[in-house]
Amino acid sequence: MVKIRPEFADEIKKFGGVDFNACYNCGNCTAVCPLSVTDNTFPRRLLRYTVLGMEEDIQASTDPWLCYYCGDCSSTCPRQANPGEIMMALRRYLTASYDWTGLSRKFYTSKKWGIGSLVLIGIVVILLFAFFLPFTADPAGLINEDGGVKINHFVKGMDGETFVKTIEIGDLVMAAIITFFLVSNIFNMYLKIVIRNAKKVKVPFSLYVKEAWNLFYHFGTQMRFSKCEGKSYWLLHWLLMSGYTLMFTVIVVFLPWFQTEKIHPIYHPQRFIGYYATFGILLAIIVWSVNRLRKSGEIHKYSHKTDWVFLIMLFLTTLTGIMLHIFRITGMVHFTYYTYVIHLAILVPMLLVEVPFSKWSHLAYRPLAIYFTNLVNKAAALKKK
Amino acid sequence: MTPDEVKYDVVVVGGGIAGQEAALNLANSDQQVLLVEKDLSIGGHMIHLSKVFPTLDCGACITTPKMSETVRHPNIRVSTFSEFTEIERLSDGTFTGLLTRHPKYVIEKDCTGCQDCEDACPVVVKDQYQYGLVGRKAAYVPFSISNPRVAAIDIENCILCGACERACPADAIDFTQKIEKTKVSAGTVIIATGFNLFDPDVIEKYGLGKHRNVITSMQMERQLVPTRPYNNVLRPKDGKMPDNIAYVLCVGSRDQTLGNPICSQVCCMYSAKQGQLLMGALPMADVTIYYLHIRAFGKGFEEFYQQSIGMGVEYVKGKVGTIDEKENGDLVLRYEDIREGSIKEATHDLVVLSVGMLANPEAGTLFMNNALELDEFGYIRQVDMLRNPASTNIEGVFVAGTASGPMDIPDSIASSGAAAAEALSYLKRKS
Amino acid sequence: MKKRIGVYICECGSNISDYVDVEKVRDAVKDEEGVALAKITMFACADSTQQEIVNDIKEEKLDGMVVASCSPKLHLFTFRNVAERAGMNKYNYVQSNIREQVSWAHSDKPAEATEKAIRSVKAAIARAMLSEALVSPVISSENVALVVGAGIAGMRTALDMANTGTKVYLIDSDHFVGGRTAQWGEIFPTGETGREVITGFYDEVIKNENIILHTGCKAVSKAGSVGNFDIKLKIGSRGIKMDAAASGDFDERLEKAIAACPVSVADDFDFGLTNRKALYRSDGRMPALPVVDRENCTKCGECVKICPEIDIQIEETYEEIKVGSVIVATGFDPYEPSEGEFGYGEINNVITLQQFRRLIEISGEKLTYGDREIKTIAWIFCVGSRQTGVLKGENKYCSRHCCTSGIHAAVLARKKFDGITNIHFTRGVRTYGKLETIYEESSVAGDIYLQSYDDSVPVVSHENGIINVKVDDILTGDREMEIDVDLVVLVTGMVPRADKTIGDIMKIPTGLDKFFNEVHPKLKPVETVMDGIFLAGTAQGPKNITETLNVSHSAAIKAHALISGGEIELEPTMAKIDKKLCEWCGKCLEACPFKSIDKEEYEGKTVAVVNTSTCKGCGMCLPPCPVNAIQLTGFSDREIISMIDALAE
Amino acid sequence: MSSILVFSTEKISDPAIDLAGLLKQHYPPTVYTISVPCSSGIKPAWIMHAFEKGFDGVFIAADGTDCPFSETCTEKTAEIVARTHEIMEEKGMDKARLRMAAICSVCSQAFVKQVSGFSEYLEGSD
Repeated sequence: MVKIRPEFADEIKKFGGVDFNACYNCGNCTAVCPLSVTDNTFPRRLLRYTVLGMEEDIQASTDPWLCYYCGDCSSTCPRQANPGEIMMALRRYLTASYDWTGLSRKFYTSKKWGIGSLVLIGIVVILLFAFFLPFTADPAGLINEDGGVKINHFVKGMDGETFVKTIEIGDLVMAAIITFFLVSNIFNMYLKIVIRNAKKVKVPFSLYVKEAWNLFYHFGTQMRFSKCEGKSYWLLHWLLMSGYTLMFTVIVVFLPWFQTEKIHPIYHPQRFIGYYATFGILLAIIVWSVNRLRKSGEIHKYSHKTDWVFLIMLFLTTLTGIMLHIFRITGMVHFTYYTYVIHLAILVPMLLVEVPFSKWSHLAYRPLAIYFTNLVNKAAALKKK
Repeated sequence: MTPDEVKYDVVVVGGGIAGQEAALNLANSDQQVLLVEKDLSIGGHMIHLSKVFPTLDCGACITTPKMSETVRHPNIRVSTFSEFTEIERLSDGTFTGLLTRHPKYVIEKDCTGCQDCEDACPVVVKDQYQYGLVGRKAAYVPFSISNPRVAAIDIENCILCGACERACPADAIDFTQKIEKTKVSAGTVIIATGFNLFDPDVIEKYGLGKHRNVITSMQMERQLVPTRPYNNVLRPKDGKMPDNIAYVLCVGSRDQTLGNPICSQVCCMYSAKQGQLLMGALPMADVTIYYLHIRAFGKGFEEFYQQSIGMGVEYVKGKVGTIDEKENGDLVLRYEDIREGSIKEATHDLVVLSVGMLANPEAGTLFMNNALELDEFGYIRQVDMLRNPASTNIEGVFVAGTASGPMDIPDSIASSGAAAAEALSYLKRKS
Repeated sequence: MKKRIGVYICECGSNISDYVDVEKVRDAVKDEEGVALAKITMFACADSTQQEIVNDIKEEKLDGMVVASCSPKLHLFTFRNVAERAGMNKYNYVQSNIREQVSWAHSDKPAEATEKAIRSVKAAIARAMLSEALVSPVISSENVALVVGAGIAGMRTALDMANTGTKVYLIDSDHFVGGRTAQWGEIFPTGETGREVITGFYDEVIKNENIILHTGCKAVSKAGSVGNFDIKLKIGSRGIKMDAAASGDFDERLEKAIAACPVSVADDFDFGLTNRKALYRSDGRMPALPVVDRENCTKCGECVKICPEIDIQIEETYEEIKVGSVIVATGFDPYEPSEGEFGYGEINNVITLQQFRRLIEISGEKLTYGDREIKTIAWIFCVGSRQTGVLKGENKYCSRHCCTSGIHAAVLARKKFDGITNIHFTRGVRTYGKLETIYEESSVAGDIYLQSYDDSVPVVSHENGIINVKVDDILTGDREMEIDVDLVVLVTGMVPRADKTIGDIMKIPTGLDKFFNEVHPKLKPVETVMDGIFLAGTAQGPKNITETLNVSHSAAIKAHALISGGEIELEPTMAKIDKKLCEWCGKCLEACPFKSIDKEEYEGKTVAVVNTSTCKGCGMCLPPCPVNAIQLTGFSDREIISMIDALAE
Repeated sequence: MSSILVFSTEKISDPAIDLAGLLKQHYPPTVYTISVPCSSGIKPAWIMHAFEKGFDGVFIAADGTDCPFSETCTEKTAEIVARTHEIMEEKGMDKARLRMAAICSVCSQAFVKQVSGFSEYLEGSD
């Protein structure tokens, strides 16, 4: 027996659900969806849960993560109830519901919290650097033999190695915070989906191991996305994802290798990786921003405020990154240093907020959802046998 | 008809069941009526139907006598293959308009409908009265129970070979006929221009035209009538007798993406009817109807729907998402079985798209000085639904039948009674 | 005896030929005595076939005609007209029903069906051989109509007929006009209120010189037939001297008199939500005069003391009228749920849709019922309709208007009051045609729809002041859903009026749904089997207001066409006395329900004679005659015997 | 198969028999119908003639209370049946070979039940 909670729908509207009440349950959306399968029928079922306020069922469901928003459901919906957008809203809602701190919900539903947190962390970053102001005064000795700025000689009296070490420690602290929140959220997700699953099955340990390859496969390729119509979308998304992941890994794990004084030749992997990532990320930002502004295609019809914050932050990060690079190789010392600070003041809050609490978290949730779905479905199949 | 002005009490535009009914009601009340039909025969959509719900009388058995009553009524003059346009309301509350008679290139009074011209004609084109299932000649009698049952030359496809002229025993073929235009004045005008069928070509995912065993309900209707083209129910691709037929409901209706959010009101019932008829025609066949909601609302409809269930018609709640063709011509329907909440794929060897009604845009183009107001769906707007449902925004112009919205036959007939009664009141008020 | 009969055997498309071997039938009858030609046609009723028959009659000099096709109820008149067009007396035409009573009835046994068809056609031929050329008597008709029921249907019909020159008696058993429509507030789709609409109609009715309106009036008996019905009206009294309203302070005194009335009864107008006095007037209802409810008045005289215009002693009067046609527009009753049906009568806050519609009319700022502010409303659809499966009841039909009406009421409630949540427990929403827009509007606004089939319906329960509704929702994979609500509205449908007297008096048959039945939904949609008696509005079956107006208009124009000419052609079927045999005993007069037998002197004896203007041709006088001196035209001994012979062959 | 002659009435029971066909409610094909205006106008002589000509049974599908002519229809039709029964008795015939029942204008099911049951009875008594 389930109690109907009509007020739940209002909450989902805050997460970006639009017009979903118009649904008359014809099932067209589910039938046209290339990803919907017998064991996981969506989006109508999830939309129905939303209308009726069946929160537990939604939280135990992986379906929103299995949807890659090709928009076929919305564009053919006879009542224009935007089933695709409800899946998007539910992804935001789920992100918030996995987050035990409650911050995610605040970031999503309150403008004050969303923007405030970013600004606050940005200020903290700037203040940390401000302690060393003014940065090394005499620019003359800070130019390399190849004409570039010595990036690691910010601070008077701190040698390059120590500087990189310091920043690296900062990086690792940030990574640890991110990891802590993300992993605990993931554990929460695991509890909701696998432990309290609707199919009431216990997943044997061997299955965890057997299905693990899926996790990596889907993380690396996002093959499910390509099942949606429009391969170019998959490619664009993949470019962004791979570029972003590469950069993240390089900065957090291989900073001394990446942030070198020496300016390597253009074909050097260090620069090559940077360019590849910049290209992928920038292309994606431009295409998506234009689409969102034009509201072209179902998936860009509705933009939640967090979608814009995300795009803008990513864009500013990339832009300051590019500027930093140009200033450095052209030997503009002060510009380089100040831009570096601004770059970090954007990058750090973006990562801290977006990765565990907001949009970026789908990087982890999507492949995990596929993994968990397989676990539950296969365990259920075993039980049936 | 002479080119001089001709006077009538009432001009009825449209000779379908609604127009005939309105004309007969007024003629029986001693009014002089001109009935204008743009097609070669009166009868509208109804004459092409097989049996009609919920009584299962054959459509022809109801319509043909009404058609002959109309044509023979001393107070009614019928003008087929004609248009009545440029209608103007005069200051005294009467109307004038232009009656345009297109040439059939056949002298109507001489033609006996023997069809010798048809045999002689070498041109074959798709037969619109059989909804393209078979062909017809360029010299042809529209359909076997047409009224008037006279031949016409389809001049657009005619190659002017003269074979029909030579074959005609009555010398009734006359290629010199011209368009005739007559100014007509009338006390009141009734618009009964009916509806257009939705064309499911625009729904790509259903593959009409691409998958040959996907047909429209009107094509099925033609396969079920006594005057049917194949004398059997066959699937078009290979002529096989189908034994597992699917009906897809709400094709073109209740769909915002197609610009028609309203329900067409008849598709559920005619599908239930065709299901019953198929059970009789192909006793071994399975019929499955995929529906959203069954709109069995009229007198005897619910009972009729229950009867179809009793006869073995299967009803599945869920809108069909896509239709794909297999190599052997069978079709795979993908849908969500709402009751079970699961996705299913079902294979059928014939799929019927139960197409809905759309407004006939013609109604809006008939008037000169006053624009006839239409509603948001393109139907003629009824301005006084709670007092005089047949009234339009132009005083003295009344609407009958599906020109004002989707309706079944009994509702059309009732609304024609309303149009006739309001027109009569209008005439009496003026006199 | 005729010699040249044309026989046409209709395939009716395939309706007949699928089961009856029509060629065999043709071969079996073509050499019968008197048969000049026997043909098979695909559609005998098609215009071209009709023309062919006309030509045959003329060219072959036929003097009799048989068409073996569908039921004569459909096409007897069609073929009689064909005969007339060809110059043959139409009563020389006989129709043999080989569709409804042969091919369809025996589609399971084609060989036997063919045999039955042969005999049936032979019987028809035998009858045609003996048929007489008759002249239909023409009677004069009163251009006067009686419209029973002054709701929206009755008023529409009355106005139409009056506007086209017919004198109309418009009667209603209630003391106020407007019927059900007057009870409703805002009406979908125009948003006008029922009261506005009815007041408009009433003003027109009062202004129209051709309409005589009697409220509190019933028809109590009917005699005569089409063109000349004799109807007796019983006109009840309002209990008010009619010129009362003229005096200046009448209103004031009346208010006091009403307050003084000690009687308080449930007000039907509000479906019992409120009470009224035995002396009452109804705000905004027409006519705007008060009424003494004679059934509940205790004749205490308190009111008369204050207001001497009130006369509780006035008796009802009777009036006899002669009318050409009767239009029955008596409307419907809302379905009254039985005790315990979805908690009705057992749980406090369970009411019907009609009560709810009154409730929103009489509510102020807040929507309250039973001292409880209403926020969450459960709407249970199809109550009293579509009673199949686990639902017990006789009403198998769909009530047509209730989905729209219920959803519209929910939308109104949401608009008019703050914070309303609507949960609809449906069995599949049937907002057909453009009415779909209200369904869409309500869902977009956030109304929640659940659906069940007839194998599992919503359950309303009540515990510690909490009303709970639950259902297995097929839209959520048959999961059991529940919600606590403040009010349950049973969306009740339409049932025929409980008061059946008008049907009994007018002899109108009812259909399977117990509503009055038309002859044929497409051919004779507002006509009853009783010539001259028509149906308008929901007396015929559930309809919304626009549909009601459509059929009311239709009934008006059909009745007008029938009686406005002043003459009506009758069937010539009548009793005929063989004066030679008759030995006046009076038994025929005794048997005749129309007293159409007179006495006459003939060759020195008293014999019976039939009054042809009042004889209806029922034949009731035939069997009692001890000397078999009476024959019925068209059903004479010779004809019947010859048919029996042919059938028994 | 036993043959039955049905006297139906034009306005009331004949529509019910039509309806039976419309709804494909089957009954024995040796049931034949002669339609008259009112069941209380059937002459016993006609019924007796049908027996003489070989009909096994005669069924009067009476108007009952729906009779458009008179509310006395039922009793008058019953009188006709009673009188015919007397004649049949005199001739030593089984009275049960004549039956009557009121069939309302939509009582197709009742009609089918009546004539089918009657037919079975007549078969059994052969």
